[in-house]
This record gives sequence, C-alpha cells and structure tokens, in this order.
Amino acid sequence: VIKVGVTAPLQTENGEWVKQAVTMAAEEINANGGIDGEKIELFFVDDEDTASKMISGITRLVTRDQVDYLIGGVGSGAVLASLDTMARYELIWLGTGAASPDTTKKVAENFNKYKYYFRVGTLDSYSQGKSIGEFIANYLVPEYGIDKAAVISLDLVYSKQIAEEAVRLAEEAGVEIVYEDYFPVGHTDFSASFSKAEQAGAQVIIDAIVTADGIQFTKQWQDLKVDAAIVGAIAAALKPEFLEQTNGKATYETSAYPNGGPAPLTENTLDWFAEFKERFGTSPGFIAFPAYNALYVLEEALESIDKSDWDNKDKVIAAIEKVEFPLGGEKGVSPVMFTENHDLVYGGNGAQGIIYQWQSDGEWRAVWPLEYKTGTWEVPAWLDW
Amino acid sequence: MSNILEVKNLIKRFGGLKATDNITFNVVEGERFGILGPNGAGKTTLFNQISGFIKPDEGSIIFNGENIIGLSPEKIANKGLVRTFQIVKPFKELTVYENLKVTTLTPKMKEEIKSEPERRKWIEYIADICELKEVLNTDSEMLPQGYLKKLEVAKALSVNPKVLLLDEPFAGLTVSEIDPISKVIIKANEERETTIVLIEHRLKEFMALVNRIIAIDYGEVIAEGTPNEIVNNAKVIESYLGKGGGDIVNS
Amino acid sequence: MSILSLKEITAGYGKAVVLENMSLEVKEGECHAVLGPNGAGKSTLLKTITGTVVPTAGEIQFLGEKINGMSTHKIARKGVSLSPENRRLFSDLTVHENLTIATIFTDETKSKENLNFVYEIFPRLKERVSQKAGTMSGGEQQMLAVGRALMMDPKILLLDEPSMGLAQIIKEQIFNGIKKIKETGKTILIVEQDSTMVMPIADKISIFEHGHIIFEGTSNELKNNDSIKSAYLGL
Amino acid sequence: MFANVFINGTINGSIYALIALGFSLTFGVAGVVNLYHGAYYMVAAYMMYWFVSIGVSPILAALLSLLFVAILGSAMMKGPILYLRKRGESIYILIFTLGASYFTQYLLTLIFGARRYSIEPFFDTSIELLGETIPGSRSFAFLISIITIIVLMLFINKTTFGKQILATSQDTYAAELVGINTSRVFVAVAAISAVLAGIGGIAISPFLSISVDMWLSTLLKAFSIVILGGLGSIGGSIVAAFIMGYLEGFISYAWSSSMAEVSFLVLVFIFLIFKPTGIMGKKTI
Amino acid sequence: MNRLKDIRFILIFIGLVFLFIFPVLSSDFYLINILSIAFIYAVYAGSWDILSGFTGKENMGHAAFIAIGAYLLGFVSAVYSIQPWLSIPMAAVASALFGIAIGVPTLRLKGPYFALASLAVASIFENLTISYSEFTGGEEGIFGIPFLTPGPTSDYYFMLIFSFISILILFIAGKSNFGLILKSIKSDEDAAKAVGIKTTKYKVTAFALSAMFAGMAGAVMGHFYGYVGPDIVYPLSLNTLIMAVVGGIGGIIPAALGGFFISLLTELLRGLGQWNNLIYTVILMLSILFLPKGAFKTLGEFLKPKNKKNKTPKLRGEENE
Ligand SMILES: Nc1ncnc2c1ncn2[C@@H]1O[C@H](COP(=O)(O)OP(=O)(O)OP(=O)(O)O)[C@@H](O)[C@H]1O
Ligand SMILES: Nc1ncnc2c1ncn2[C@@H]1O[C@H](COP(=O)(O)OP(=O)(O)OP(=O)(O)O)[C@@H](O)[C@H]1O
Ligand SMILES: [Mg+2]
Ligand SMILES: [Mg+2]
Repeated sequence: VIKVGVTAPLQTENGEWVKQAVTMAAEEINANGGIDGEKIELFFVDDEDTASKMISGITRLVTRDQVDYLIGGVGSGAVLASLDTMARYELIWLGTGAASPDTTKKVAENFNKYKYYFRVGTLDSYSQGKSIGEFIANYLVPEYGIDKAAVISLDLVYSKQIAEEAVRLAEEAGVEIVYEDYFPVGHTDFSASFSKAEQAGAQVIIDAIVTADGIQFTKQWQDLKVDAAIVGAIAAALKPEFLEQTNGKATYETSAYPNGGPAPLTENTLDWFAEFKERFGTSPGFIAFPAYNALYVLEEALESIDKSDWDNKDKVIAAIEKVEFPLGGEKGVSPVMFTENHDLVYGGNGAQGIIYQWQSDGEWRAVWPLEYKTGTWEVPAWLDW
Repeated sequence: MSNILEVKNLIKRFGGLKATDNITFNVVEGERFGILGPNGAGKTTLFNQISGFIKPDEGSIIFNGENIIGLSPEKIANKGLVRTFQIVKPFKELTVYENLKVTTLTPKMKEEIKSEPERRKWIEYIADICELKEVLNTDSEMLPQGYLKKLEVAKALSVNPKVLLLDEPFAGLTVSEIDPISKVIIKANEERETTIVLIEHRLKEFMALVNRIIAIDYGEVIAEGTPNEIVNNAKVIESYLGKGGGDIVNS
Repeated sequence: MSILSLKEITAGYGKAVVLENMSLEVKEGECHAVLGPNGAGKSTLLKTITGTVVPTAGEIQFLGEKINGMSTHKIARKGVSLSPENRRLFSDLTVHENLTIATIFTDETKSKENLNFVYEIFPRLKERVSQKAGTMSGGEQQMLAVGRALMMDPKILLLDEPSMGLAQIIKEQIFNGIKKIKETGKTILIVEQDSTMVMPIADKISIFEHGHIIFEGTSNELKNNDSIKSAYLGL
Repeated sequence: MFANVFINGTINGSIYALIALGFSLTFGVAGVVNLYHGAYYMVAAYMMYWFVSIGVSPILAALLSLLFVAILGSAMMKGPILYLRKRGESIYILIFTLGASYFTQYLLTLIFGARRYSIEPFFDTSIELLGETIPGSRSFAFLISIITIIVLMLFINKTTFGKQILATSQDTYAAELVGINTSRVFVAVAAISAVLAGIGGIAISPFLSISVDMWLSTLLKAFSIVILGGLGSIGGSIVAAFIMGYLEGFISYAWSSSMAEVSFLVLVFIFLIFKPTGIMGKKTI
Repeated sequence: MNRLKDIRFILIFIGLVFLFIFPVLSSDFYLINILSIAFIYAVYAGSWDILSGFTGKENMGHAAFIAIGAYLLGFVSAVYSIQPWLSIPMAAVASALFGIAIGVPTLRLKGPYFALASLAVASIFENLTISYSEFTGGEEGIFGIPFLTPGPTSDYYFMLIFSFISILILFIAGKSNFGLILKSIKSDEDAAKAVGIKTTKYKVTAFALSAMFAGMAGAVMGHFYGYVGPDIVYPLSLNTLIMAVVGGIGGIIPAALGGFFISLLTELLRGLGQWNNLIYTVILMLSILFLPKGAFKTLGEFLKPKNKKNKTPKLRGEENE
C-alpha cells in the first residue's frame, strides 16, 4: 500500500473540500487497481489551520502512521511554519492551499532542504492578483474606459498581496487608484469606505476578501447601490451557495477563481464538477481542485518510474517535476505544470485565473479570459457607464 | 515631654458633609490618648487621614516633627505611625504566624530584624503578649472574632510602632475578652514606650485605659480633658452619653 | 399567646457558631426588647428569624407554623418584617418608591392606610416624598427603614438597632414613632444597645451575650438586678 | 462625512446598545459577569435560520427562537451561575460561562457545520436620508433595537415586576426583606438579557451572516461597552454603545477601517485607567 | 527530611525522573513533540499564576506577555538570525519591561475591570500584529526562525530543563516572603499598606515576573516551531487562564500541572475529530463545577501530609468558663 497523510482544518469548509476531493480521487484510483498495483491508504489529521497543530500532526503522520506522502495545507502561516518539519522528515508534500509566494520561494532559496514541497494549488496570491489586474487592464479599460479605481480589501497579508498585484497591473493600464482602505476580519459596516470611494470618483472597487466577510461586504455593496463595480477576489463568492448566503444580493459581484471552477479547463473539469456536487451535495470549492489533482499527480509520477525507485526521494521528486496536466488536456481537473521551484506555471498551457460574475439572471458565469467565457460581463444596472 | 503627633485644623469633606471639621489636637509622646464620639462623628475618618489613607482637604499633620500630609500609608507606617481597622482586616488566606511574618517584612522591620531566628523570636514574642500562641498555625480565616481582634492589634504591634492608632479594638467583644487586649495595650505603652491613640465606645474600659480624651461630634472637637472632665462635660453628655450618662463612668 | 417562638436554635456563619441552643418567645401584642453588646449575635438572631441565616438545629415557629428553612421573601410575605441593621434602603429610589415597593404583595386599601400612618408618625418623611433615599440624613433614613418595614403590614415588626449612629434628639423622635406603632397593638421585637431608649417602651427584655440569653424579665425586674446591670449593660 | 458617520454610527450604536444592555442588566441586578451573553445572540440567529428553513413563518420563527434563548438564559442562571455565585470568586463564573460559550460553538459546528448562513430581511426597502442610503435591513434593525430598548425601560420603570428588578439591583438583601423573590428576579433578568441579545442576533443576521464564531467579537464589544459605561449602569451602557458606534464610523472614515476597533479598545483602556467606574461613575440600573 | 514524607514531592520527583529518561525509553517523536510543548504550557500557566493567582488580578490577556517575547525574537531573528542563547535573555528583559509598563497603569484595577483591561491589551496587540504585517508577517507570521537545537530529542531536553528551572523559580518565589506578601495584598491591600508594605512595588514585581517567564516561554516556543504567528500566540490568553484555573491557582505547581496535562489532553483528544473540542469544554465546565479549587490543588491537598496539626481554636463560649 501507499500511505498518504492529509492535513487540513477538517472542521472548516476548506478542510471538508480537501477531505472530500482526496477521498474521491483515492477511491477512483483504488477502483482502477491502485498505483502500480498498490492501493492508496489515507490518514487524516485536523490541523485547525494553526502551525502548532499542523506540526504535531505531521510528526504524528510520519512517526506513528508512517505515511509516505503528504497532501493538504490551507493557511499559509501554518504551512510555512511546517516546512521545516517536512524537511526534517524528508516528506514529499503536495500542497493544496497556502497561497503565499513564500512557500516556493523557500524551495528556490534552499532547494536541497525544501525540494519536497510542491504547489499543486492554489495559485499564489500574486498570480491571483494578476488575473484580476489583467481583467481590468485588458477588458474593463478598453471596453468601458475605466480610469479610476479604489481598493477596499481585507487587512491580511494574503489579501493585500492579491490587491497590490491587481493594482500594479491596473495602474500600468492607466487606471488611477483614488482611495485605499483595509478592514479587519469581522468588520461589519463598510458604508464609510464605500462612501469615500464614491466621493473619490472610483468606477471600480478592487477587493480581495479571503474570509467569509466577503458575504456582508457584497450584501452591503448591493444594498447601498454603490457607484462603482466590485471586482476582485471574494473567496465566499466562488461557490453556488453564495447567492443564498447573500439573500440573492450577489448580482454583479465579480471574482477571480484561482485555477478552477465550472469552466472547461481540462476535458474532465465540468463532468467532475457535476459529479462532485452530486456525491457531496455541495459544489467543490477552489481548494478541492488541487486536492483532487494531487493524488493523480502522484499516480502519474510514480507510474513513470520503476517501482524499486519509489524509496528514492530524489527520483520521485524528479518524476513529479515532470508531471504535466496541460490546459485543455485530458488529465486532471485543472492545469498543473511545475516550475523548477515547484511552483505552478501560470498562464499559457499552465494554471489559469478565471474571472466569474454573478449575473442578473442569478447565474454564475465565467466572463474572462474570453476563451472560456460562458457569459458576457454585465455592468451593474444602477451604474451608467 | 514633647508632642509626637500634632493635628491642626484638619478638614475633610465628603460632598456636602464635613466628616472632620477643623479638628486640632496634640498627642504627647508616651501617653494613652482617647478619642470619643457618637457613631458617624468622624473618628475613623480622622484616623484615615492621619494614616494616609485619605488626603485631608485642609490642615496639617505633624508626626515626630515632620509633616506627613501627602505621604502614602506605607511610608507613614514605616516611619512608625501604625493603625488598626475598626472592621478587622486579617490576611485571610494566611495563618496567624504568616500574618505576623508579613508585617515584619516591611522596610522598617527589615532594618530592625536582621536574621530569620531573630524574626521568629520577635513573632513569638508578639504572639505571646497578644495571647495568640495557641493559634499560630491556624488559618486566620477560621479564627473567631475575639482572636481576630487580637490579631489586628498584634499585626500593628509587630511593626514596633512609635504611635499606635487603635480603632475600636473592643467592639464585638465580651468583658472577659476585652481584658487581655487592654493588658496588651498597657504593656505596649509601658514596656515598649508606644504612644497609644484609642477610639472606643466601650466607655468603662476606655475610661480606665486613657489619660486624656478629646470628644468629637459632627466632625468637630467639642471637648478635651481628662476622663473625669469629659464625663462631666455638658456638651459630651448631651451629644454622646445621654441623660445620666456620666454615672456610667463615675459609678 | 406566643406569635413567634424559637426553640433551641443553633446558627452561625460557616464554622463560626453565633447562636447556641437559644430559645425565645415573643407574645402577641408585646414589645419585646433584646439587649446586648456589640457582636453578641443580636443581628444574627433577627437574620435567623427572617431566613437569611439558616439555623443548623432547632425550630422557629411563627403563628404555629415552622418557618425555618423558608426563604427570606416567603417569611416576609407571611408577615415578618425587618428593619435591618444599616437600614439597607434602596438608595437611588425616592422615599415614596421605597415605601410603595414594600406594598407589592399587600392589599391596596391597607397599604393606603399604612402609608398615612407612616407619614403620621414620621412627618419628616412626608416632607421629602420625592427625595432619593441615599441623599437623606441618617435619622431620616432610619425613619424610612422603619416605615418601609411597616408598609409590609407585618404581623410582627423586627427592628435592628434603630438608634444606631443617631444624635439624641433624633433617637427620641424615632422612639416616639415606635411607641406609636406599639400603641396600635402591633407585636414588636426590637434589638438595641441603647438600654435607656428601649427600657421605657419594652414590655419584656432579654439580655443576650454570645448567643445565650442570660436574663429575661420586665424592665422593672432588670432595674432591680444590679449584677446584670453593671456587668452587661454598663449601667 | 458628518451624515455618514452620524447615520451609521446611530444605527450601529443602537444595535450595540441592545446587545450590551442585557449584559449590563445581568451585572447590575445579579452582580454576575456573564460571558455566555454572546452565545444567546448566536443561538437565536441559528434557531431563527433553522425554523425558517423548515418552513416556519418568520414572525413565528423569531418568537420561537427568542423563547428558546429565554429558556436557555434562565437555565444558565438558575443552574450553574447561581450555584457558582453562591460559592463566590467571580473568576469561576467568568471561566465557566466562557467555556460554555465555546461548548455552544462546537456543538453548533457539529450540527450546522462551519459554513455561513443568512436570513432573509424582514424589510428591504432602502431609505434616503441626508444624502445617505440606508439599507432596509439596517433601518429595521435600528427600529427594533430602539423599540426594544424603550420597551425595556418602560418595563423596568413602570411595571411592578420592573420595580422588583430595580429593588433587587439596589440591594438584594433588602429586596428579599420586602418580600421579593430575588432568585426569581435573577432568573427573569437572565431570560430578559438573553432575549435582548437574541433580538440583536436575529436583527443583524439579514445583513451580516450567521456563523459559529459570531459570539466572541460581539461579546468583547458588549463587555467593553459595559465597562466603559460603568458596570451595571444601563444609561452608561447606552451612552457607551453610541460612543462606540460613532467612534468606529469616524475612524473608518477619517483614518482606516482596520484602526476602528483598536481605537475603541485603546479608548476603553485609557478610560479604565483614569476612571475605572465608567462614564456614569456610580452603579444605577 | 520532612520533604521525604511528603508524597506530593515524591510523586513529582518520580514524574521528573520519568520525563528525564523518557526519550531513552521511547523513540516516538510524536510523543516527544507533544511533551515538549506541554512543558512550555506548564510555564505559561505557572507564570499566569504568579500574577493572577497570587494577587487576584484575573489576567485574561496573558498572550500579550507571550507575544512580546515571541515576536521580539521573531522580528530580530528574521533580520539577524539570532540564536536561542541570546534571544531568550532578550525576550526576558523585554517582557519584564513590558510587564512593568502594563502593571503600573493597571495597578488599581480589580475583578472584571482588570480582566477587561488585560483582554483589551491582548486584543490591541492582536489587531496591531495583523495590521502591521511589515514587521510581524500579519496572519502568516514570521517563519524561518532558527531551531532551538538540532533535533527533537535535544529540543525535548532543552524545554524540559527550561520549564523545570522556570517553574522552580516561580515556585520558590511563591513560597518565599515575596509570595507571602503578594498573598497578603490579595487578601487585603489596605491592611498590607497599613503595616508598611510597599504594595505597588510588589504588584509591579509580580507583573514583571509573570511577563518575563511568559515572554521567555514564548521565545522558546518560537524557536521550537521555527515560527511565530497569531494562530499560535493569541489563543493562549484564554487557554492559559483555563489551564491554570482548572489546575488550581495560588500555588504555581497545580497551575503548571494544569498547563502540562491539559495541553497533553487536547493533543490526545485530536483523534476524536469533531468531538474533541466538545469533550474538552465539557471537562472544563465539569471541573469548575465539581472541583472548585482546581484538579491538582484538590489532589495536592488530599495527599498533603497530615502531621502538621492545625489547631482549631476554641469558641468563645467555651472559653468563658
Ligand atoms: N469615603 C466616604 N465617602 C463619603 N462619606 C464618608 C466616607 N467615609 C465616611 N463618610 C461619612 O463621614 C462621616 C464620619 O464617618 P466615620 O466613619 O469617620 O465615623 P466614626 O466616628 O468612625 O463612626 P463609628 O463610631 O460608627 O465608627 C459619616 O457620616 C460617614 O457616612
Ligand atoms: N456575614 C457574617 N459572616 C461571618 N461572621 C459574621 C457575619 N455577620 C456577623 N458575623 C459574626 O457573628 C457575630 C455576631 O454578629 P451580629 O451582627 O449578630 O452581632 P450584633 O449583636 O448584632 O452586634 P452589633 O451590635 O455590632 O450590631 C460577630 O462575631 C460577627 O463578627
Ligand atoms: Mg469608626
Ligand atoms: Mg447588629
């Protein structure tokens, strides 16, 4: 058997997605006879998204359960803190979350020590910000002549990095940032920020809200009919329940989906999306995509080398580095290709950021890049652009 | 003999109420001085001011030739002016021995006691004269009222004060319980040359103990004199002793 | 006929026993005084009757019914009303409110009568109906405390040191009031230190020390008992 | 700027006041710092969501949810809190009620999962005032809060039972002496407090969202408000709640949203140091 | 000596011997890992106790003290790669100073007022940590801190010895005249002042001591994980309080045992998935209701040698005859 450990905050929605997606993939692989005849056995630990629990959890997986590989990790802080424990045990880790660019930066800085880590997902924060920036620069600016934008975003490093990169690209396209405000987790009243953004003449508000605070943010934006469109990354908006969670006030909200979502990214994406929903009753979240892909990456890598080499970490690592699930291909549910630092290749045939919008008919559609669009971006009805 | 404590024109207001209204008196070194007055007359408030717990609005307090107004209670105590409380304040979580030990850990006593055996001896001496020996290892929480009153006096005595302010040490005690405390007070005064200032309502024992008295009513000094002069003072009789009150002491 | 009787009551606080095996009878219509020094347990006696302190042994009967173990408010509603030590007024409420709050559980017409009666015996309260209780002088507060206890229309009125902390003149006013209450035939149990005030109005006197009754009799009997007088009353 | 800060500060302040009031009332009457207060707010919101989701009409659902938290509140008071209160040492009440709050959070996670829920607004027509748009759900929450506060004040000041509450808060012992069953008053006050928090929870959930950790930040806000206002002082709590509403609005507007909460905490801290008894000073319910 | 008759000391001694030889007996790194961290929790709870248990100020923001040590270490080591032998003393000094800075203004506060003030300080810290991410790494924290020692077993011994010495110092402080004075202040501050105790000095010292050990333990924890972040620091405010109270306050060792065992318990309960937190809170509530003095204090009193007779004084009534 191949023992695979899974670390995730199992009591949160993200953790549940990881568990569901990995379980699904393992069952499929085992039903097909396993990897080179070896069945996959999964071991879960609940890391509560804290460094201390993740570290002792990984220690337990390695020393007690004797796992061969690790999948998972959601928050960047905990994952970054655990990398040294990973290195200590030379444990190959297919990461599913941790959007901080620092994880793969560590691999780059000290390859020999940290080479065990791979970003199977999600996009790092800069790439996420890039997809938003590109949408503004390459679509909103030419189509609508946008020239003023505001930033109202969560006061967390992860969110700030997304917003900063989006801002950088928007500014390059000639958009002026007229107002910036960062709010803490659990903020309840955004009226002051919206009002100031309006006064400053912003046409677009760039947001990056990775916590559930995006729900009340969107509700209040809609309620106040704020004089600017919201475009950015609201994690809560990336699943169908968002409409109900906002009491239907999700319309016109526009968010980037990091390398996933119900768009034809690979030949499997849409079918898998439907199957997942049917099996678990909820659609897969963005973290389910890499969690599902991870086992298939492992399968592909192990099958590409001799079974006798499975104990040779360097050979396995080299094999994983070679794995390619290209855009539009037949493997995986979203594109996966690694850079030499074990980061995801962004753009081209590699990982994608897709912009989705909740549209006036209540449907959730991909609107950018235009190749994948399932709908056309709509200007909020109360704006006269 | 010289005045060890001089209180001049002391005024303290609580809102509209003058709790002490221009109180002036002197205490002579080595004497046993008494303060008399009905409930609420301002006696405890006077002690609170002398011991630094309340800052007077006006007036001066000279202790041992030094103005002590504005000094903190602990500074005043370390100069040798120590008070007890009307409502006893034992250190509840501690045993009697520990209660007395704490009081010897003050800056003043650290100078007077140099070693642990010396400290032990001193505590035992205090416990001995205050008749607390048999309860030394008892948690003070469990002590009955009589012992608590003794402990209150013992704590103050164990810092070897020059002047000891006692706020109603007999309240709540029976005649037989008052006696030992009276003796302690006399002993402290005669053997250790501690000046005593005493507030008490238990007239008989009070009059027997003190050499000189001031009587206070509504925050003002209404009379000053020897016990005999006080019980025959018309004002004191009217405001405090009541009709025929003088007999109480005279008889 | 005795309205209230304590039979061999033992009571105290935690480990400290304050009342030991003590018995006491209060006869209907009498003014019964309990004298004793500070800390003798006089207040504890009243607290035990009103259910605040629960006796560890013995029985308390009120109108033939066992009341020990009942909660304070139940005993109060049965007609045992206490004007407590330190007055314990509702200091942010007005005089009027302090008085009417005690009538929540009594009959309305009776309450009106009682209110008039309280104002009659303590006219100073009437002048100050809307003053906050906390801002009044000690004497007025004491009148209010007695008045509040009366407003419950009690069958027995318990008074805990009504003269405490008061000037002579005020004491006299209060005791005049108490005398008028007594004249209506109300049973009174009064606890005092000031024997000169209480002796003239008491039908019966118990002297109390450390949880024991060491003397019981009329004022006259007490006056003639020199040993008690000097040892315990300082007279 | 003035209109924005004023209008939103007033709305938020009224909701804060509603939630802090019960906390203050419990302290004022029973002398208990009940850290379970935030849980009433959360439980009411979840019950509301659940009743509506099984098809109960919103009004009935709200009433049933409030009834549920009222029972929960009285049970907490009657059982553990009064027991611990008798035993003394306030720290045990503090920790017990805190532990109970976490227990409730984990229990709800087990039942409802970690996801967020929302309730449909009762009223959803925006209003324009002084050039500011006020969403219907917020003006509704404001109205409900103000009405509840007024009703509570009338209840306390005008009814016999209110008099009993007042008397108990002034002096529990004296209240017993005049025949008031103070244990019953405590339990009733606990139920009222729970209902106040519950109304808050139901009123805000249309525009915020329901989650298993919503109790903690609310509790901390209520705690700070009540201390700033003076523990046990209802008037003080109301004033402090509005100060918080306006201050947060002002800081968000003039400086940065991320500094709004910190600024309030710093204010509370400074106030505590210089005037530990709060705005109103003395305890008056 | 008397100590030898005291079964409590014998048990603690046996426990310590066991802990010292444990890595020799077992190479279960998971257990070694969770034991190591349990040692640090013991110091957190013990350092909480020297302030709150001894002076009665219920600190609900102990994490602020821990954060000072941990973040100071994190910040300097991110820049200068400071090693434990230097960073731990630095944390000690900085935290002690910070303890004094918090202690002086809050001296007068008691009960819920102090509880809120301390809670507010910790919340302010937490907010600033998140907002000023340039220095603190925000929610991602600071990583790449040098490890305590090269391996898990040496980490284990480092932390065992560190916590043993810390708790011993705190215990001796509590047993000494200093602790006696703190307890007298807790009982009645006015009475202590009246005999001349400089209460301010002692209270501020208690703050400094409490903060110092909390800060050092925070720094050790940072080196152990190689990481400092809000997720591991700020929940400690309430966890420490709970551990100390459930263990038993006012004696250092019961509180420290509370920290040690509850930390182990939460780790061992993880196997129960969703139920673990529920069970943890139920245990907490039950122990407060039924073990009012705290689990280990109750146990300690049960095991206490009974030879020291506590004479109960006679009641006054008997004495009169
Ligand atoms: N801190 C305070 N604030 C307001 N008023 C006070 C304060 N302390 C004392 N008083 C008032 O000052 C007056 C004098 O009180 P004090 O305690 O000094 O009297 P006393 O002579 O000691 O009486 P007793 O014999 O009953 O002890 C009283 O009216 C009292 O209510
Ligand atoms: N709540 C209490 N807890 C513990 N002991 C108490 C309590 N109340 C009173 N005592 C003690 O019980 C004894 C009797 O007190 P009590 O108040 O009944 O005396 P009293 O005769 O009314 O005295 P006073 O004339 O001072 O009012 C005293 O020793 C007192 O210290
Ligand atoms: Mg006095
Ligand atoms: Mg009394």
